[in-house]
Amino acid sequence: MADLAIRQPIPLDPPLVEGNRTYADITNDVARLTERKPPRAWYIAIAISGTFALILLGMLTHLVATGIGVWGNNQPVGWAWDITDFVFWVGIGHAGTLISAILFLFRQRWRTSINRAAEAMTIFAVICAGIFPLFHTGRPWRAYWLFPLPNFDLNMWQNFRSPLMWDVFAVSTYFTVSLMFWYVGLIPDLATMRDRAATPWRQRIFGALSLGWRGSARHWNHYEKAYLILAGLSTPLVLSVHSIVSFDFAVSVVPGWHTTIFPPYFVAGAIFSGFAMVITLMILVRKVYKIEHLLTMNHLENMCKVLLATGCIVSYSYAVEFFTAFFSGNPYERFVFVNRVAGPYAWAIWTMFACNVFVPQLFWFKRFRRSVPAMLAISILVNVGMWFERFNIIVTSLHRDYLPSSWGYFIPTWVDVLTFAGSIGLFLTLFLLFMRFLPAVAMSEVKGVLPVPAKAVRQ
Amino acid sequence: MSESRLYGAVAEFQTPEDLLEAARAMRQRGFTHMDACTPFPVHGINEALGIRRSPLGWLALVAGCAGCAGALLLQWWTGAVSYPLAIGGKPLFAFEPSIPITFEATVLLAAFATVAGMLALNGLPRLYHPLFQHQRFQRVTDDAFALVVEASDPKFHATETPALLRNLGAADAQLVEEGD
Amino acid sequence: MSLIQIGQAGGTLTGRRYWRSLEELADTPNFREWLHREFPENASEMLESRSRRTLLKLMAASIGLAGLTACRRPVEKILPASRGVEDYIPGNPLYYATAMELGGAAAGLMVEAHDGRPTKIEGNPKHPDSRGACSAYAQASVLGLYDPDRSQHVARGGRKSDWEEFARFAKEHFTGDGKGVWLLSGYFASPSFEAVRGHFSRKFPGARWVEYEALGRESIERGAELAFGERVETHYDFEKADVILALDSDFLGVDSPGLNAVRGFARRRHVESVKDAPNRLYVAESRFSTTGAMADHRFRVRSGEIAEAAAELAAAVGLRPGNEPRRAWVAEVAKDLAAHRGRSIVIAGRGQSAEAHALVHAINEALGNFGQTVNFTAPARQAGGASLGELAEALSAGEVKTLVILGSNPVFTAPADLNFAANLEKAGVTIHLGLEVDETAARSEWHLPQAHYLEAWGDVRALDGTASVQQPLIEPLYGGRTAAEVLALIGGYPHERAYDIARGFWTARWPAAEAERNWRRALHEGVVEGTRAARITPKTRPQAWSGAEVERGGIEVTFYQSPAVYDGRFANNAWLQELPDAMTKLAWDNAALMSPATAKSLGVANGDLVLVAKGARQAELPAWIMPGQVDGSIAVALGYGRTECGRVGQGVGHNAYPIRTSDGPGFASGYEVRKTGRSYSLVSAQEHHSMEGRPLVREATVDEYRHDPEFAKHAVHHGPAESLYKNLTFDEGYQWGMAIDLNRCVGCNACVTACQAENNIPVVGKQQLERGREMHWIRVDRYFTGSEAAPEAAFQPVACQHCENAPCENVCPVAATAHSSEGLNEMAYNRCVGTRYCSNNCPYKVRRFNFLEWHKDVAESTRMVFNPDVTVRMRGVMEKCTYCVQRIQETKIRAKAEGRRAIRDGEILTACQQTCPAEAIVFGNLNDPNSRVSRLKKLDRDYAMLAELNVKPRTSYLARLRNPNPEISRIDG
Amino acid sequence: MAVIFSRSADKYLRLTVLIALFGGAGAIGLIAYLSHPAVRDTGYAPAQPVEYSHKLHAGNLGLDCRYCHSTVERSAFAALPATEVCMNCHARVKKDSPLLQPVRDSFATGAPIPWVKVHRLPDYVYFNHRAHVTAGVSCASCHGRVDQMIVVKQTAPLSMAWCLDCHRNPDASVRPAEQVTNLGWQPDRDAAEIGREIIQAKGIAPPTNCSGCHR
Repeated sequence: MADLAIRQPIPLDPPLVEGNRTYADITNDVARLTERKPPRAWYIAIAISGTFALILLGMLTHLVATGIGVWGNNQPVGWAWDITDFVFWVGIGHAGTLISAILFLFRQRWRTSINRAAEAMTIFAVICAGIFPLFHTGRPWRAYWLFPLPNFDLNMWQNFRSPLMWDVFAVSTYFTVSLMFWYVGLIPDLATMRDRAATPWRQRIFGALSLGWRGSARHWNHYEKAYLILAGLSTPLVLSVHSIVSFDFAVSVVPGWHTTIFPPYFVAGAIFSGFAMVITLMILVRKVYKIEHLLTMNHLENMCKVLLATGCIVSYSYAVEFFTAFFSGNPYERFVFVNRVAGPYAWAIWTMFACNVFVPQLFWFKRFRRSVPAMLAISILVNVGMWFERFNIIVTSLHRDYLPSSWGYFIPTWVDVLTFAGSIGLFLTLFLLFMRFLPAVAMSEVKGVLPVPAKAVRQ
Repeated sequence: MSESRLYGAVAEFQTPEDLLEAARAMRQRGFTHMDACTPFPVHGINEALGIRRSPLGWLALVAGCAGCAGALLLQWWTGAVSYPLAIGGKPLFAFEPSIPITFEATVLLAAFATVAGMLALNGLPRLYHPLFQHQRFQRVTDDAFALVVEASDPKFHATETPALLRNLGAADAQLVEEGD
Repeated sequence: MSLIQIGQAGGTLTGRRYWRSLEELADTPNFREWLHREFPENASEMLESRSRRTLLKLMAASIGLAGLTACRRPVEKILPASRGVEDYIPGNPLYYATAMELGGAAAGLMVEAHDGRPTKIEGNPKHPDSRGACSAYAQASVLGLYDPDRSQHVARGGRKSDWEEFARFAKEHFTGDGKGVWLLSGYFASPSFEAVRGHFSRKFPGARWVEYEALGRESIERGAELAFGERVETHYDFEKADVILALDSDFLGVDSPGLNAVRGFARRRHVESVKDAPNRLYVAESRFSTTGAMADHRFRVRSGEIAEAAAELAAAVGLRPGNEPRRAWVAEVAKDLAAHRGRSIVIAGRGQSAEAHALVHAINEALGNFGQTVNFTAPARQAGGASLGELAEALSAGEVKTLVILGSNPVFTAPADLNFAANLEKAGVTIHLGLEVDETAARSEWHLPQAHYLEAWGDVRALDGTASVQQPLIEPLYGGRTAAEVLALIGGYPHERAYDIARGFWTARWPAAEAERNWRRALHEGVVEGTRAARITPKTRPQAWSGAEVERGGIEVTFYQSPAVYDGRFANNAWLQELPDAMTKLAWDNAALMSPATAKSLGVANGDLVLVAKGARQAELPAWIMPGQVDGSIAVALGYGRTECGRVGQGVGHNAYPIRTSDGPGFASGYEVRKTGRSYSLVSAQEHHSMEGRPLVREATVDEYRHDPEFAKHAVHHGPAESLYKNLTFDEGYQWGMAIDLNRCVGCNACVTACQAENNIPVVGKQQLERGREMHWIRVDRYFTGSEAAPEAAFQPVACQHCENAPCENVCPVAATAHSSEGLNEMAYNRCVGTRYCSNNCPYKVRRFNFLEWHKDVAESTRMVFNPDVTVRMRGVMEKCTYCVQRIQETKIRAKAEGRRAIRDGEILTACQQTCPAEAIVFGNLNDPNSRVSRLKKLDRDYAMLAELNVKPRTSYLARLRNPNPEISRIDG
Repeated sequence: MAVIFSRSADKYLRLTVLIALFGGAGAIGLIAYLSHPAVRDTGYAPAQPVEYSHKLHAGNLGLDCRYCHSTVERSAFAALPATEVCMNCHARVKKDSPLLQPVRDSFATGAPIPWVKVHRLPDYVYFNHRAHVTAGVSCASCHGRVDQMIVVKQTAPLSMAWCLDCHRNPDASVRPAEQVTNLGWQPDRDAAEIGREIIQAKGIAPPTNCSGCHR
């Protein structure tokens, strides 16, 4: 069992870490990032993202103080940007755990360079996601009613048949498990940080955070087992979360929502968007921190392949969705799809098609898979497309459902826009803080896949 | 310090292969109270040191079953016993809509048990450990591979054991005290 | 003091058995004291303060004015009256009969009061015109009572004054024989007012009297005079008519002053089986009215050509020699009418000329309808006096020394050609009595606050002469007085108080021994016995009908009464402003309605501002494309664009009076319409008008129905509706359900307002409405079918359908919406966290979300209109129709307390049902096979909307039937 | 390497964790206890503007509850009596007592006596006295033995869960209508059995659905 991080000559070509690095080099390369002054770009970035995070705070305060009416939501569009943003962020939150867990189980060793940052991204994305269902409620101060807490006043319980309750359980479980997974993965590296710490405060903080890890064989024995179990648990979990998110829609009676293909479709979309976000961030991180040898072009190309594969699944799902609507013979269902491509929100679905279906096809060509600017552009476009996918599902289905008398149109307000922008700000702020203070690459894992050093050299 | 008891001897190796060799050799010589400290898990060290398989799997299984049963019980009791409400014309309790929450609770409890079990079995968190006194110990989280022979080992000897370790290829071997 | 409880009200006013006169109470010092404490003369200051609210709340023994939040144990006081008010039980509502006057006719009402404040208005079942039903105007009038923008004090020259000063002034000012004194009022069908007026005229023989209603009945009255040589009131009995031809008459809508037309018409649309024959309605009109929506054949005719068509019809029914009618439909309709001699009605609209009305009388006579479907009485109102034109002339000539305006607002409503505002400047002294400081008040020396009818004593006649006594439910909030009081004051009438005036008038007519008993009886019943006018049978005079001269030049403009703001007087009533027009679905606005073809030729789209001009007179109006409007004619509702008004109505909509002149009060031709290039935001509560081929409103012709009686059920083919689960069953005890007959609903919107009043439904305003956040629990969907040029329209009232397999319930995470054992889909506001998931999952989209704190800006005085039996919802929670669960619970509790185990069928009426003049809504127990609702649901026309979703709605619809004349190919030519 | 934490740090760490665990559990328990409606809401006994003793009037003198709270059978509200009800007797009895000065003042001036509300429900709860009293639920079920209270005190939590307890199992709380205001009523046989018979006879079905109380 303990052979997962085998330290044998790795018969991989090309190598996972470039430039003949030693163990100490790896430690240095990674740990240094948090130990010295960050590059100027970091300060600029956090100033901007921090501002947006504060804007998010302001928007949420305004929302709670005034009411949901500050958003553009209405009847019939009860959910709009709020839940679109929620699904968007939850989707992004899927790549991290997927890389950590599924690729781990599939022995994809190239994951080691990116899994730490991807997991962090997962957690921050889920934090951003969690904001929306909480604040989309009309009375967020009553949100604790969503948890089955004993209550002597009311003796009331939740309706566990509601997909929103499933969501509560799924998202909170996912967050908790991802956090534990991430933290467990961090412990050995935190110990490394502790042992490199130059100041008493760093020592104390990392000393406490690393929980006294000393890399003992007994530690590693239980640790690896735990990691394997967590990976095993996270794999179905990550699939269940977006399936359950899709149930919010699939279990309803709304035409355009009530579709059996949603669970796999949502999961594929989540991986698609998650990987796109990972690519975007990794490109920026390796550039800013100059760790191209750790996050190699091969890593990026692998991720581009995943993007292409999931993009094809997503495109296929779109096709199936349309076919199902057509084949069902259900006039309401058919109408929704006609309305999507030709109705007032047609621009949204065509944006989605362009970004999610057509653009990723460029990755069939190696040229694009190995071109950083191309990757950056495509990965950003994919996330734009994936946001519009959720917008299409939610708003376009709701705005024209059964009774034409109650059809309506949704127009976002500036609060909608700034809340979403603010959530991006929060996400980036958290990510930048993570980059600044925690080891962004799983050192112990990378060391495990290091090409055999001639002889470990020490100063 | 002078009154402190001896904790053991720490030998430092430069590669995992050296460590493994030394560990096997020590074990052949009958040393049993040994440990290795490495920057990443080293394949074969468990066999070399005689460490048994981790029982975490069973713990996760039990906790997962508890989560599963607990969630089902919660949904049945709240919906059908504590406050039955007619909702959507559906039965007060049914298996199908209970699946998602049951699944999530299963995973949650199993994961909790796994992490808590891992920490408990490893005796973590532990802020102080005698090995932390060792001058070069910080390298085991970087690029050094340490073999620890505890003083409690019946075959331990304060002078011979470090020498033996050096003979087995250790770049460095020192005694570590319990500390205060 | 002993109170006389005059027994129990019979039959239909179910559950409300103790309605007694207020008079006894009002005479007791304790009650007066209590009322004064509650609503002191100087209430205005207190009304805005917090103490007022606290006091009210506590007086109401803590029934909620407040929202959902509850703090931990704030110290709360209970203030019981020092001396008990006899027969007043805190928490129990009292019911009083009274009447509202509008346009010279009475609506008999039954008003519910909680703790001394009227909260809800119902029709008086004993009143001949209301018969328990009530219009949207009357429903909303209770809000008008509490309007904080009402005029609150006497003003002289713009400064605050008081009644004493006015009384001194009047005493000095009104001397001599009254020469130079002019009085202007609206229609007063009040016997006691007429007595005061008579006294005044005797005292000041030189005074001139003008009656002016912007939306008067002048052409109707003059038409009858032309036809018969005497003033008579015409009564149409639609219940007896098999064939009806409406000539530009919106008799099911704004052209009828009462509700009898709707009721009679709807009763003839009641079809239980294929054997029943519904009536047939032909409508020839320019504007697509609600009457047009009910038509079996609708002909689009410019209002200016209606008279010509009537003349052709007259010839076709053999009244006069004439050629074959030019209009093909006239011939066919004439045949149909002739085939139903004595069982048909031809009715002309209020906007048509007196000559046209006279001609229509002749046609009805020729069709043998007199004495059958068309009857006559003496008029309810003593008309007479000068015209507004004469007053304008006198003003212009400087002959008016004193102008007393009683309740009218001529500056706003007078025909444009009279230049009334400018002429008014030339009056010596102007005294204006009004509910609000309106355009006229702003130009008057004296302004006197008028008492709202709910705070005033008085009397008023229905069109058939039946008199009702108006009794106050509350002391005047702002010290207002009635027109009779003011006239009595300046005329030195023996009685000064409205109570004495009214009571004195009536008791003088009864033998002294019976006077007291009769008076109490009149108060209790809401009608004065034996006042109904006797039928007369007038004879038509030979008429010199010269044939109508039809103006065809330019664009025709028709002016119609707003179903919301009337002639402008309800502009400050938020309930009415927010009421979507039945046909256009526009709220908070009027518009220049034009056909798609007209719009195309003018090059305008919805919301484009157009300049409608004739000579120097012009008005800027937003265009709204209205399918079914006749080409080349524009319809515009009056009453919008008020400039001196309260906060609600100020500047809402566009004023069309500036292009309305004396010679064309109903319609006029020769207008030029130009695009201005600017646009304006019009808000429609319904953005899509086609059913998209979906089987929502199901309809068939009578022939199709006879061929396939269950056509409605056959409209949708779907597989068996199955569930994954064994569904819960609801078959014990009461099982509530509702049936709505689409064949009867005329789209009058009374249900919407009734629901608003009953259930404390907030007003959201135009901006929020535009965002799609209306709060009405019941809405009347209006769909167009057929071609854009000649569409048919159908109404469908939609409220919560109370599905047994409610999709909303499944998705609520906190179980805030769940089912009761009686089949109600319940919404516990205080549990709701506001995810809006239920609303998303409601196929009928009847759930309403409190996006903002709608009640935040509601004035403290307006809060008095809240129904204490219904929670006032806070922001962030969902709400929806409850089937008036507060009425259900109250009735159940009362039945239990009285030892009855079962509730009688019809004992619980939902607010929408109670007010519906068409009796289209029936609510009751589905578990009782003999209940009305059960019987209706067994009819073959019964269908459930979206039944294919297996949601099992408890509200079902009875499909609509159309009864076209097979001789006339489908609609219009 | 330098030792970051001393050997005793682990002792403190474990102690801290233990304290946090037990302290946390204890705090949750305490909060749960204090916020339990039976603890939080009962025992409220505010001082009243008039030192009116229910024990004296309802207990010793045996006045029926409905003499003063006359609307319980007719209205949702059990109204407080008008001052004139007090004066019916106190115009003659103890007519000079200084304790009754506020009552006499109120009667003379017409100003109401500002009684402090003891039993309070949120605005969204529609409790109906008439329904309960006519069904045979005694005043004592919710208000306790008011006839033994000198100062009225809230004895029942009046929480939704508490209401539901009775609505689900009403048997023991239903008594013959004539005994409703007899707060000290002792049934001669099993109260639940009597209750069951009355429930049968009157067809009482206490609602447990939302709109029973929330409208």
